[in-house]
Order: sequence, then C-alpha cells, then structure tokens
Amino acid sequence: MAEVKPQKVSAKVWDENAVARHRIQWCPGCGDFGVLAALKMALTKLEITPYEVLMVGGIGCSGQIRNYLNGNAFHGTHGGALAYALGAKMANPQLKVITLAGDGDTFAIGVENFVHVCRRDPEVLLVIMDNGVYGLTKGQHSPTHGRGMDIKEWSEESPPPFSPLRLALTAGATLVAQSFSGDPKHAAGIYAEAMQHKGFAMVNDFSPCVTYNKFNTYDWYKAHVEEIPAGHNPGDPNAAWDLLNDFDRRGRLPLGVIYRNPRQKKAHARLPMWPEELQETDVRPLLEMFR
Amino acid sequence: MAEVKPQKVSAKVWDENAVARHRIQWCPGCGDFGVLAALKMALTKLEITPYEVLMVGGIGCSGQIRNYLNGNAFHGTHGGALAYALGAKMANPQLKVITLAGDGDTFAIGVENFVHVCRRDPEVLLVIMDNGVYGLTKGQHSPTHGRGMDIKEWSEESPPPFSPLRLALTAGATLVAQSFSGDPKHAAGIYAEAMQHKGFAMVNDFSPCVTYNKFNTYDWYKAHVEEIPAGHNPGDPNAAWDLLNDFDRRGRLPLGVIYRNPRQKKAHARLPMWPEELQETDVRPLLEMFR
Amino acid sequence: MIVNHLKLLVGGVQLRDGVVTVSDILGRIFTRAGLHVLAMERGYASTIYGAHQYDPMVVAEEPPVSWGDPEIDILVALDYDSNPDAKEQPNRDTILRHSKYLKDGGLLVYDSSTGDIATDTLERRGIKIFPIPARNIARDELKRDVVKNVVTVGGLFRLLEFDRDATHLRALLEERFLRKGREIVELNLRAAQRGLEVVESVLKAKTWTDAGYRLEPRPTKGPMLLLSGNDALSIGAIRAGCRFYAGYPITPASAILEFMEEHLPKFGGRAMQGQNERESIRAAIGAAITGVRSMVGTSGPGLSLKVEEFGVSGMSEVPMVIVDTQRAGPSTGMPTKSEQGDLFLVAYGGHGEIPRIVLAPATQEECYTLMIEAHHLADKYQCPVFFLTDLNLSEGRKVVPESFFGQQAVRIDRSTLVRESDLRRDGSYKRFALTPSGISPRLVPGTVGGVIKVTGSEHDERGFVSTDPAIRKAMMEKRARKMEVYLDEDVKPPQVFGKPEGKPVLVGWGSTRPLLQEAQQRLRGRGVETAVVHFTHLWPFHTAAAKPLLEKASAVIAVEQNFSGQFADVIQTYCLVPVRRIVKYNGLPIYPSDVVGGVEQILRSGAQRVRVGVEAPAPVKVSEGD
Amino acid sequence: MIVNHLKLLVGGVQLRDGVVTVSDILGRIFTRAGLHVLAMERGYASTIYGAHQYDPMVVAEEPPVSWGDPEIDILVALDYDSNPDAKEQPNRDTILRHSKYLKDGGLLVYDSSTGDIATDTLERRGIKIFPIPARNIARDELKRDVVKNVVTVGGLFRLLEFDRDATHLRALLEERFLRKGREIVELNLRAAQRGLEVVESVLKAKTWTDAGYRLEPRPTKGPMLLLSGNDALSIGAIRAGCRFYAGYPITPASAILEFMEEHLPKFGGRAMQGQNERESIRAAIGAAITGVRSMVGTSGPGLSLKVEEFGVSGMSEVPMVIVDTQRAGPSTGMPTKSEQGDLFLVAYGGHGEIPRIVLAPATQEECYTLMIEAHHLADKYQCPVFFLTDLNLSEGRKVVPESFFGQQAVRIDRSTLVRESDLRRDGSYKRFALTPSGISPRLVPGTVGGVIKVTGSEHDERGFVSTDPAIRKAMMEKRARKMEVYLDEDVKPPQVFGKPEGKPVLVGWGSTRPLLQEAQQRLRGRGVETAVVHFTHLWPFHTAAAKPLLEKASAVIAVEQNFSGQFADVIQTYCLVPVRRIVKYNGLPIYPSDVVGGVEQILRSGAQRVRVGVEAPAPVKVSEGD
Ligand SMILES: Cc1ncc(C[n+]2csc(CCOP(=O)(O)OP(=O)(O)O)c2C)c(N)n1
Ligand SMILES: Cc1ncc(C[n+]2csc(CCOP(=O)(O)OP(=O)(O)O)c2C)c(N)n1
Ligand code: SF4
Ligand code: SF4
Ligand SMILES: [Mg+2]
Ligand SMILES: [Mg+2]
Repeated sequence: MAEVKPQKVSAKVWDENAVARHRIQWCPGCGDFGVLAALKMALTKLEITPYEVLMVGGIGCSGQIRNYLNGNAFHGTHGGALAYALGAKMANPQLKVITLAGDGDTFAIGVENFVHVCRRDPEVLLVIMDNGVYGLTKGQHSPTHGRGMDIKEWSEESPPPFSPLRLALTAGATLVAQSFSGDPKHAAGIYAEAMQHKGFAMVNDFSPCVTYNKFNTYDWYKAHVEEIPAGHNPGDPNAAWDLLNDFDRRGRLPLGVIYRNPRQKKAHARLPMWPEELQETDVRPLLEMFR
Repeated sequence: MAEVKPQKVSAKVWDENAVARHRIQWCPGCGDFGVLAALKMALTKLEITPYEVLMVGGIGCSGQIRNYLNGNAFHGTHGGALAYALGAKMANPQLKVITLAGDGDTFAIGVENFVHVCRRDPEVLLVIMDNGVYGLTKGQHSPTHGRGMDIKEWSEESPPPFSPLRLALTAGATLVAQSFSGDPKHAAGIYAEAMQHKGFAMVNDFSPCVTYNKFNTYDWYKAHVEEIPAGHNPGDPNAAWDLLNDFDRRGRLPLGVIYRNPRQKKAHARLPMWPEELQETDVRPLLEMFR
Repeated sequence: MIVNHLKLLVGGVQLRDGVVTVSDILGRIFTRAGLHVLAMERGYASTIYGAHQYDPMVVAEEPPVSWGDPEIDILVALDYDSNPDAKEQPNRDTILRHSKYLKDGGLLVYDSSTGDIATDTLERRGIKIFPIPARNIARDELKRDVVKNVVTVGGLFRLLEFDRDATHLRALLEERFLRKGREIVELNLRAAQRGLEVVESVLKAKTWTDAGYRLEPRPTKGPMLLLSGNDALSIGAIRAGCRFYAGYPITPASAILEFMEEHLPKFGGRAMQGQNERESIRAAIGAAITGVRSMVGTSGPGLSLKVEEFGVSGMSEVPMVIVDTQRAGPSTGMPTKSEQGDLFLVAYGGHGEIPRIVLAPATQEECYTLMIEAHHLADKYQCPVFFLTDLNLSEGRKVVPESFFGQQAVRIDRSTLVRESDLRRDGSYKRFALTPSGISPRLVPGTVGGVIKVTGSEHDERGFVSTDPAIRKAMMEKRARKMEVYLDEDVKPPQVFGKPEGKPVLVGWGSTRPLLQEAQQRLRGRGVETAVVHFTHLWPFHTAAAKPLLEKASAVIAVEQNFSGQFADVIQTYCLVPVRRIVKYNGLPIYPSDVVGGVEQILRSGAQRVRVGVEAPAPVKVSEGD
Repeated sequence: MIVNHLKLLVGGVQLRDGVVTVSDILGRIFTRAGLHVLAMERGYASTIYGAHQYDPMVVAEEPPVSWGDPEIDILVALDYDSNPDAKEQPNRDTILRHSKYLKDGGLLVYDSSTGDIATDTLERRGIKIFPIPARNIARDELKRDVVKNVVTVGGLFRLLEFDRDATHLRALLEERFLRKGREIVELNLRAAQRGLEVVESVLKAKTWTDAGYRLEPRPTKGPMLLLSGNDALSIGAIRAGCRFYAGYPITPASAILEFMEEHLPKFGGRAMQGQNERESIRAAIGAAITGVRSMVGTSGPGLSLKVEEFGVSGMSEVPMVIVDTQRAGPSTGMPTKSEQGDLFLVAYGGHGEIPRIVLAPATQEECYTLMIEAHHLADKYQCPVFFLTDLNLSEGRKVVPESFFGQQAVRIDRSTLVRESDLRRDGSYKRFALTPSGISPRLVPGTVGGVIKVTGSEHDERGFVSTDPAIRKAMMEKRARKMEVYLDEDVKPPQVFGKPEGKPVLVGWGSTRPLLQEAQQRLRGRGVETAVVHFTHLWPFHTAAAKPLLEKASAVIAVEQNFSGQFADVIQTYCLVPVRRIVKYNGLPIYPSDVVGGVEQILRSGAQRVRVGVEAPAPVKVSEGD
C-alpha cells in the first residue's frame, strides 16, 4: 500500500472526504483543534495517504476528529477503540492504524483495552485528547480530573487522578509520549515520531476543554509543561521512570517522547480474504486427527 | 458489628456453613489449599467472626474458596468481584470485605475493576491466587503466564507477562503485598496485616496450579521467592519501586508487604436501609428548586 | 386574540445562543404565573457546540393533553448569523428549519443583529415578524454579551402582554443574580426593557395594536413545579428509600446521576459516578447485597453493557432497580433523540431465563409514583426491575403541583428482609428456601447468627453450587413462581379510555399515553370512535387483563416509537391477536396527527403497518458528532 | 445375544479416574471398526478435580437416530473408592448414580481395587457384575498407575468379544506411545490382557458362556471420523474462508479457540485468545473491517457481555459470525450442562433494532455445512450472524464419513466487496448507499481511490453522523430491507417429517432434531401419528413457510431445552397459533421418552405446558464449584 502515492499528499488532501471546516462542532478554542492541526502536519510530513489510514475514534468530543479529516475511519462502542484497532492491524499490517480518543474513553470505560493493548504491542498509534473531563456528556470528571489540584481528602466516589504515562509504562507500551495541543507544531513532531514506531505508541495530549474544565486551561498548561531534557535516553525504562519522578517532584508535566523501546516481534502478512485466496482451501489435513 | 463476638473464633468455626472438607473440588496439591489455610489462620488470629465477613469470589478454581470456609459470600460475574466488593463496602463499612479471585479473573477480564478500585481505595482486601493459567477452563494462559520464562519474540497473540505488583502500585493501591501459598503460615501473616489496612490492599499470592502449569511449580517458586529485606520501608513509594527493580534484576520474587501508605479518607456510616430509617424521608426540600 | 393557549419554539446555535437559558426563564416564569407548561421534546445535538438546537413548549391555561403537532404559534430564533450551507433565504438556521411549521398568523421573533432578513413569504402567510437586534443591544449598548437572551425575553413578554411590570422577571433575576450584585439585576432588567421597546416600535411601525396572543396569569392552589421526568424519578427513588445510586454518564441519564450526587448524601446515601457501565451496576449490586435499596440509571448503550448483570441480579436474587432512559439506537444511534427501542432488550436480554419486571411511566407524575413502586417490587421479588423512560419523558418538563408529592402515602415495606431477631440460631436459615411463593426471606451479611452464600451459579437452598437436576428444576421453578405471584398480587392492568368493544383500540406504553389521548379526541372529532389501552406494567405481560380487552377490539393498533412495534410483538405472543402498528423512528416525537393519519390509513386500506414521519422538518443536511 | 446395538456409560471421579481416556479409546476404536458412535451428553462438573463424571455412548451398526433414553446396557465404574456422603450401599459414586438406569440383564464393570461391593439387588435384576481390580493390577503388578484404564478397556473388549487379537488396540497404542518407546506399548497391551483375564475368570466362575452383548466390526466405504460439533464447525469456518478468530476461554466454546489457535495459522489466518469477552469481539470486528472473514465464539455469559457489539456490527454493517455454544444459564448457571436458553438473547438482545440472522445446526454435519452458510450470509448481509449450538452438540461426538467433507461444493462469494478496479475515482463511492436491496457495496480500508467512514452512530450514505429525520428513516429501512431480501433469497424453510395436516406437530430447533425423529418413531409405534417440523434458520422468522404448515396442525407442540419455550413464543408472535410446550431445563438432555410422555399427556389432558425431567438421577446432593 505504502508505495502507491496516487495523490499528492499536501495538507489540503486532508480536507477531502471530511466534514466541512465550518461544520466542525467543537467549541471555539477547544484543544482538539490543535490535535487536528498537528495530525494533519504529521501525516503530511510522512507522506501518508488517506487511503492507507484507518482512524478508530473513541466516543466523545475527541472521537469526532475521525470525521474532521480525510482517511478511513471507524467508530464503534465507547471505550472499545483500541481493541478494534488491534484486530484491524492484526488483519492488515499495511494499514496505518491510528486511534483517537478521549481520556474518559481510554482510561475510564476503556482502560481494560488500554492495559491489554499495551502488552500486545500492535503497531498502532493512540493519541489521547486528555482534558480531565467528559466533554461530550457535559463535564463530569474523567480519570485524569484533579491534575494539579491540591486535594487533601479522598473518597471512593472522588479518587485521586490517574497517571496515563505511568500506566502505559507499567502495562508495557513500547512508546510513551506526551504533547500539548496548545503547541501543534511541537505535537506534530511527536506524532510523527510515534507514527513511525514499530509497536504500540501512546501519545497523551493535553487538549484543554475550554467549556467544562476551568482549572486545566491553556494558561495552566503553559505554566506547567516543560520539554524533556535533550539528554534523556528514551530507550532506558529506568530513565523514563526517573524522569517522571523528577517532573512530578517539581510539579511539572513533561512533553516529548519519554520512552521508546521496540520489542522483538513476529512478522505477519495481510490475512487472506479474496475468493482467489480462499477458494481452494483444503481442509483434508484437518480431518486426519479424527480418524 | 465488630464488637459482637457471639461465638468463639477458633479455627474450627471456619468449617461451619461451608462445603465439607472431603468435598473440596480442587486438585490434590493445588496451591489454593494453602491460601485457604492461611486465610483461616489470619481470620482466626484477628478474631473476626464469619458473620461480619463478606467474601466476594471471582470465577475460577480460586473463586470457589468462598464456599470452602464459613462467612458470607457472593459471586457474580467473571471479573466483577472487586466492583461488587466496592459497592458492598461503601454501603456497609462495618463489613470485612475480602475479594478472592484468580489471576485471570483479576487481570484479564477484570483488569478494569482492578485499576479503578486501586484508585478508589475502599477498605477491601484482595487476595489473588496467581497460578499463571486459567485453571477452571483447563489451562489457557493468563496474563501472568510466562513468568520466569526466557522468551525472545512476541506477538499480539502471545504478549509478555504482566506484573501485578507494578500495576497495583501504578494504579494507586495503598497496600501492595505478595505471598506464597506454599508457606501458608507466612502468607497468613501477610493477610492479617493486609486485613487491618485502612484502604485497598492487594496480596498477590503465588498459588501453583499443579495440573496445568508445569513451569511455575512449587519447586520453581521455592527457588525464586525471597523475603523482603527487613530494612525495607513500605511507606516510601520509591523504595517500593526500587525494591521491585532490584528483585527483577536478580530474577527473584519478593514476598512480604512491599508498599503500605494509607490515604486520608472521608469516613462514612452504614447507609440507611430499615423502614424505621426510611419511612419519614421528607423530600419537600428537594422540590423547592423546581418552583 | 388567543389567550393562554400557544406553542412556542426557541431555536439557535447550541451552547452559543442560550436556547436553554431562554426556555428555562420562560418555563419558570410561566409556571409561577399559574400557567401550564409542557416542554417534552428537547431538540439538541450530540455535540456540545455549534449544532442547531430548539426547544418547543406548549403553554396553556389547563394542563395540555399532549405536546401536540409540530405546528407552532411563536418562533423565537436566537441565531444571529447565516447558515453558510443554505442557498435559500431567509438563512437563519432556526427560521430555515422551523418556519414552515409556523401557523398562519403566528409570530416570528429573531435576532437581527447582523441585519434584517427577507421574510416576505412569511409575511404573506400573515405571520408577524419582530426583528430584535438583541446581540447588538447587549454588546454595544449594555456592554454585556450574555444579556442578549434577556433582551429577547423582554421583547417576547411584551408581545404576549405578559409580566408588564416585570414583577416575575425581577423576582427571578434577583434569585439568580442578587448575590453577584444588584447592578447585574438592573442590567438584566434594562435589557428586558430594551427588548420591550424594540417590540413596541415594531408594533407601532406596523400599526398593530397587539400581536394576537396573550398570556394571562392564573391563580393556583399552592406552588406549582416545573420538573422533568428525571427529576421526578430521582425524587421518587429517594422517597422510596433508595440510598445507593451508581451511573456512568450518558445522555439522557446523566441528569439522574448529577441529581443523586448532589442530593442523596443529604439523606445519608451515596451516589457514585462509575468508571464505566459495568462498575456502576456491579457496585450497585454490591450495595444491594448489604440490604440497601440500590439503583442504577443508564441509556441503551449502557444497558447493553450491563446485560450480564441482569442475570446476576435474577439468579442471585439481589434486588436491583435499573433505569433505562431510552434514546434512539441501535449502537451509538442518535444519542439526543428519543425512542422506545429497548423493550426487547429489557424483556429478553440476557442468556438463560430470569424473573424480571418492566415498568414504564407515562408522565412526570408517574416517574415519581412508579419509581416508588419499582423499589417496592424489587425488594419483594428480589430481581431486577427495569424502569423505562425515554429521552423526551426524562428530559421533558411539565408543570406539576407541589402538593402532588405529598399526596402519596408511602410505606416502606421491607418484610422480605430477615433481622437478627427473626433468626433462629440453629443454623437453619436458608437464603434460597423453596417457599410456595418462590420468595425467600433475605438475610443480609453482617447479621449476627446467620451466614449467606449467594451465588450466580445454580445453587441449592443454602446457596451452595449445585447441578443436581432436581435442585436445578426446583430452583428454576421457584424463581419463576415469583412472577406468578407478581401477576396475582402486584401487576396493574392497562388503563382503558373509552370502550374497546367493536372499536379500533389504540395500544401504547410508557410516554405515549398523552399522545394517544389527544389522538383519540381528534379522531372522535372526525367521527372515528376509538378506545385507548395503555400499559405501564409491561413485563411479565398481564395476559389475563389484556387478552379479554383486546380480543373485543375491531382492530388492535399499537402506536410505538420504534421500528418493529416491539410491544405489538409481545401482545401477539401472549394474546394471539393480530396487532397492527403505527411506528415512528425518525427521532422526532410521535405527533397526534401521525396517529390520526395512521389510524385513518389503517381503517381505509387495512394496512398492517404504517410508518409515519416521512416528512422531515430539516431542510439542511448537516453532519454532526456523536 | 445383542449384537452391535448398545448404550454404555463410563463413570468415575473427574480428572482422577480417566473417564475421558476410556471413552476416547472406546469411541475411536469402535469408529475404526466401522461402528457408529454417538456420544452426545458429556457428564462433567465445572470443577477440575473430584466431582463425578460420566460419558454415555451409543454404539450401533447403523447411525443411531438419537442418543436415546437414560437406560444403559453397560455401566463402567472407574471409581475405586467409596462415597463418604452415601449411606446406601453399594457406595461407588458411579454405581449409586447410574445403576438404576442399567437395564435388566445389563452389565456392570467396576474397579474392585478397594474390595468387592454388595451388588445383590443388581444381580437380582439379572445384571452381570464384573469386578476388576484395575487400579491394583496397574499399581501393584504393572507398576504404572496410569495403565489402569487400559486394564478396564481390555476387560470390556473381552466382554464384548471385540478386538480379540487386540489389533485395533495395538494400533492405537502404537500411534500414541511408540515415540515414547515400545515398552510403553507393550505394558499397555499387557494391561489389556490382564483385564481380559479377569473377565474370563469371572465368566468362568459364574459359568456364563458370554455376557450377552457383542460388537462386531463392519466394513466401511472410506475412513470414518469421530468428531464433535465444535470440531466440525471450526473446520467449516476455515473452509468458509474465516481467517480471524477470537475467543475468551469459556465452556463449552474453548475448544473452538484451541482448534483455531492450532490450525488457523496454517491457512494464513490468526486466532487470538482475547483478554476478555469484549476484546475478543472488538478485535474480530476490527479484522472484519479490513475485509477478512472473522468470527468469535463464546457461551451465554460471554455473549451477554458482547451485546453492545451486536449493535456495532448491525449499525456499522461490519459482518460478524458469532458462535454461541449454549450452556445452562442464567448468569454462571450450570457451565457444564446443556440448554437452549439463549434464543431470546440472540434474537432480541441489544438496544435499538438491527438486522441479524440466527442459525442453529442440528447435527455435527450441519455444524460444518451451516457454518459455511453463516459466513456467506454475514458477508452478503453485512450484519451479525449468530450460530447457536449447545453444549451437547458442541462437545458431543458422532461418527461422520470423511467423504462428507468433500461432498460440499463451496463457492466463496465476496461480490459485495468493492475492489480498487471497481472504484470510480470521482469520489462518488458511498459506503452506505441506499440501494433497493439495502445491501451497499463494501469498500475496505487500504483501497487506493476510496475512503470510508464507518460509524455506529446514525449516519448518511457516506457514513457521516446525521440525525436528519429523513436520513434516519431511510437508513433504518435500508438496514431492515436486507432482512426482507434474506427472507426472499436465502432463508431455508423448516424440515418437515411426516404430514402436519390434522396431526400434532412437534416443533424443534437446533440440536433436538434427532430426538424429535426418534420420538416420532416411538409415538408411531404407540399409535400416535405426528409430524416433525424442525428449524435451522430461526431468525428472521420464516413466517411464510411456517405459518401455513403450523396452521394445519391439530396441535403445535414445541419441544425445547429451556424454561419458557422461547421458540414457541417466537412462533406465537409470528404465526398467531397457540403453541404448547414440552420443556426441560434440569441440565440433562431431553430424552425420547420425555417427548413421548409429554405428547401423550398433552393429547390426554390438553395440557398447555409439560415440564419434563422431574425424576432426577442423582441420589446424592453434593455441592460443586462453578
Ligand atoms: C456505553 C456508553 N456509555 C456512555 C456513553 C456516553 N458518553 C459519550 S462520550 C462519553 C465520555 C467522553 O469523555 P472523553 O472520552 O474524555 O471525551 P471528550 O468528550 O472529553 O473528548 C460518554 C460517557 C456512551 N456513548 N456509551
Ligand atoms: C464472562 C465469562 N467468560 C468466561 C468464563 C469462563 N471462565 C471461568 S473461570 C475462567 C478463568 C479462570 O482463571 P483464573 O481467574 O486465573 O482462576 P483459576 O481457575 O486459575 O483459579 C474463565 C475464563 C466465565 N465464567 N464468564
Ligand atoms: S466541550 Fe470541551 S472537549 Fe468538547 S468541544 Fe467543547 S471544549 Fe472541546
Ligand atoms: S486445575 Fe489448577 S488451579 Fe484448578 S484446582 Fe487443579 S491445581 Fe488448582
Ligand atoms: Mg475528555
Ligand atoms: Mg489462574
């Protein structure tokens, strides 16, 4: 697939087969606009065509992104995106499979898929639009709600926030990164790196919800994000962990690729599907064991 | 509840209201026998009565333990145990809620509940009977399958094993421990400590499946487990992490309480349920806002 | 002059234009003025910002029979800019979409901030047009964008000759803003006054003495409330002693969760936002095990994810009230559109066979009363009780007298629970005792002197797992027996309006009752006498009450907001009478005219099935979010 | 002397005693000898070790019509110790449970290692008893515990005068053990010889010339196979071009997963053990999106957890074959007992309304052929296709000639897929084009020149989200239209045996067909002429074929292995004829005598519903695991 480039991959290509720009139904200023811009940049830079892309959207404001740019897209159940992506990639390794979902979708209802896909390590990119809330259902707390807040007492109903990066590392993701949609150019660089990773890549993107999260705003993020130091070795899991500890201690949020360590994996071809590949299936060898 | 001790809590008490010993349907030598013995020791030691206990069983060979000793018990869906336990404890904080489940139940189908309950931190003890397989469905790989094996190449179908302790730490469990059912006395001490923890306590117990796991046997565990050094400070999350790194590096499996760090939590009373508590509910104050 | 009898519709761009703000102010003030408000349909999109939103509202002196037809008397268009997709003019989205439903002689109020628009065709229909540059007034004159909605409200009140001294408006503004400072209140009142002035200048310029509609306050006996079905059922649950609630956010059930989170703790209860659909119901089951009355609420997709837990509740005999605020499926479907498409799921969903009860309230009042019944039934029969509302009933609001909530004597009967004092200490207690009624006295954990083993696998009387064929058979029959008792003791027969003998009978369930009653009246006006048979107790199906009724009909016609006529199928199964169907599944409410047309078509042509809703009101096709 | 016609049952303690080992050896060798074996019921517990296990098996010269009644000719009790719960004697569990079903004149073989037991009452019934101290012989004489099963087999073969020169046994042992060394083979043969000797000494002591039963090899045309429903359906799926399979382990579907994991990669496919029920089906849907024929398999609890994905497949029009190997529910129910309790779930499960097809094979052969059809239908109609087997059919084994699998011409028709060459490059391709058949040509991602947007929300022809009422209506009708086409072009009518006119008609579905045919024969023998109408294509219900048939019957009697008579309800819904029911739900298979008795009761008393299976075979009540 990748060798066929039937259309010039310019930034404009991404507006075809997509919802018209003026019909995008995000709130003005929503962080997801930045993610959309960054995605287009990364795809354009890597000269990926819309034909070879399969975007799997979560359910939420964020998941709508799949219809806001060109490329094949699927959207099933809330929380299920990564599992569909896994199956699609296993079936057709030539597809560029990108999962685009919210923090609620990924870490609340979808956390089981997240944990298991980290272990399975398909060559799938996940971009999480992390806004600390359930945007689409009008602002309830997501698992990352409370980031940066100074809360002293917890309850079962209101537990402390959750660390996407640490969970990804622990569960076995082979690329773990973080970006900020307030700086789409920088984010695009991270996405592009993650898109080329031979394994499961998670990018947690801080994508402010201007309507329902009045705490983790653009300004708040600007005051708290910090690029990963140049000397950081993403190949070393301990270095990754230490980096997170260091940033936590300083109350800062790292941007960049924190961990990258591809795993030795079995290669697979696209699964047979056309009649000419299937017509002559000979099941006789399967019968012998029943004699 | 806890103040009423209507029957002498001797070890024998645990055999009442339970499946007769000779009817226990575990394979002779199954590690779960050790867990059963250790549980009885810990409960007896703490003078807990069967009346105040609520055991929530997973589905699997392991989950059957709930019927093999006295005490209230519940068992619903595969993977759901922790979520039932959460609700029960929230509703009646006087109950001693103990969740008893397999590694498949907890980390495959039930991992979402595990992650979320770690965050929510109810005063619930979880004992995992970790045998690396799905015993009850005849030996398929569980998420901890492959422990100690030297595998070089992975695939989506056969991913690397999964670390219960690290996941618990990352997800926010406030007590994380590990035990070995091959040494029930030692395990009982750990259970007893975990039972007194004011928050969510996870004990991962190595409980060999003599029928389906021919790799992680008693002997294998005996050769690999090692008690946590006396100087370890379980109150320090970094120390816990370092300890795991150190044991991993040495190819050893730690036994004992790795982490213990109770969280500041809101106190709750038992929820009203009797007619005398509910009869006079006055909803008029709720109506005013609709005027 | 039409007095105290109109339908108005407020439209605009979602989140931006304040549609809900305006309709809230109107609804609340009309209610306080003793008028009856019924605002059942809530037109919004499953995106937060930018889609078209509209709120229709019937206002009348007497409680309206139903929400009526799409025709409206007054259209209030809050959007101030043009729709770039629309070739046609006038190009305000709200006007494009809804003006065809404006009655001749009706009124159009629109925000003319970006300029007046061409309205000749409307004017030719006798429609009176009131351009108000509300946004400009707010922004340029009053320097506060947000007061634009109050400008419009002020204009509207003037049109309707309502609240001329702004007593009601002032009271409301003071309630809301006084704590922010009197200036805010005054600013808002000035905004209203400016709206009023604009309307007066239009009236004057057009030399109209009035707009043709008037709303007059009416005296009431005691305070009146404007509340939604979700509000009413939440209050009902609290009254019924529900003290644990769990839900995962989902339209249109989220409001229940938010209500419970805010208010349940005041009654000693706890409400929890689940981290997913399964955690919610499992935690609720966990709470129920301990004896607490417990409930979950969700909508279609969330219900599908809970199916395995229906079986847990049924098999382990742990009571559970499950609210399903139905929305249009399947799958993610149309999250903000109403439908009655989940009946099959609640009646038949789940592997194997369990006892279960399905209730469906018809009105906001029944959301309250039937919810109290739901908790009682769950407790008594120790099984899942489904409570089926739908988006329009759950989110739609209606005026109900406050006194209504005091009328209902509520007895909390927990006689199926065993207390410590009831317990014989000989260890003879059996959680799943095989009783004649199938109902086994229920002990909760923590009771000194007794221990329970509760399990989702088949079990013996003590709760130990068993596959002994005789035990299995006895236990299946025990559980099923509970539903026989329910059919003897607790089920309510359908409500019957008119006499079914020899007549076409309109059958409905849940939220369609008002609609059927209005259709019946209209059909009577057209010389067609029908009966209406309406069910709130859907499952187990009450064959003994329904069959004799329906067998007498000349034709049984089920009216349902779904594709297949799910309840019609249930009736066919149990009554063995053919059921014709009028079905609608385009996301819009069923209108009385749909039913009138459908019935006439059936009587004329003998049609088995009429699919109504062919004509769609939306002229512009726009893709949305989820 | 009874030749080539018997039912035997092997019982013992699960895992410990080798019940499956023995029945496997017997089944395989009888098959090779040209006999027909039918071993449908598999009696085991949902624990690994220690429960009672039993395997009944019919062996005959011609293919047996069905599995027959519980009565057995030969009982083989492998358990060597006593049941501590049993007050009664003899106290071997297997004998306690099953000896009452031993026919007078039948045979009992038991392990007498811990001593002979009292068998006078059996002997009084003319039963010949053969105590074999198999365990002692194995342990003490042969020094290898495991060969005890072969001792018993050797004894049994001697009794049956079968394989006297041990040719078959030797061949089997060599296949299995030769790579471990010839000594093992010889040791086993010696074990068989010892069993033979013990039996001979009993015969001699009792002065019996023979045991009264004999099995004689028969010539066959080509090799015969002994395979299970799960084996057959897995092979069928591979033949049909299924190249992705996902499943989460669950009884009785795990065997499909294991088969696929082992064999699918040889055909270029991939099989995946899901980490849970949802991951399985979602990954399978993901694979299906890319165009691969894809399947999942599970049983009741797993199916309940997949319900939301039914809607995804239906709404997004992604084909999916879903195997449900039904077991007794509800909830965890009885994981190792068979039932037909999931029909409602597959037909009605899920919020909202989707097109779906439900198929249910009756035999191992149909597991193969119908599975090929299932994949074809999923592909053509782009919706979920449910494949309903049950535990007995899935795990039960039957002799099928190997040539059967070559007979079926299989054409892989993927004409609903769009290829790159079919694609016009003008961007006009629409994934959800509104076609007259409702079937839209399907493009898969990766095709140069076309892009698809596939969504579980309501959408327009291009797949963009829409709630436009007209689009919604058109899309609901498009999807529903596919099922009209299916009913025109692909559904198969029920199979009819006998003439329904004026006669009682026995209706069944899925695995009960053999049973109904045997019951029909027996009823005929008792002077009651019936017809049998059996369905494999259950949903959408084929009213056009069924109604005329059933209306002619003097009584319609559905025979189902569930509580409520789920298919009977479906028939009532669609045919409006009253359906009587013979139902069984105690975990045991329905026996022909159940049906004969049920029909006679219905004809005698006019009963609406007969619940069979009152008498339970288990004398000892023992709690089990899950
Ligand atoms: C099974 C199910 N439960 C609930 C919902 C309702 N729902 C839609 S989006 C959403 C959460 C969205 O939050 P997030 O993933 O963070 O996305 P955001 O809108 O913030 O981008 C929920 C709960 C649903 N669609 N399906
Ligand atoms: C929804 C569902 N899926 C599958 C099963 C089948 N099942 C029963 S136990 C089990 C796994 C048990 O493994 P584990 O939790 O490790 O327990 P163990 O038997 O090893 O103690 C499975 C898959 C089920 N009961 N329910
Ligand atoms: S609600 Fe929040 S997340 Fe959703 S579109 Fe608006 S700003 Fe973005
Ligand atoms: S199969 Fe394994 S886990 Fe299950 S009882 Fe036997 S030894 Fe224990
Ligand atoms: Mg979010
Ligand atoms: Mg296990």
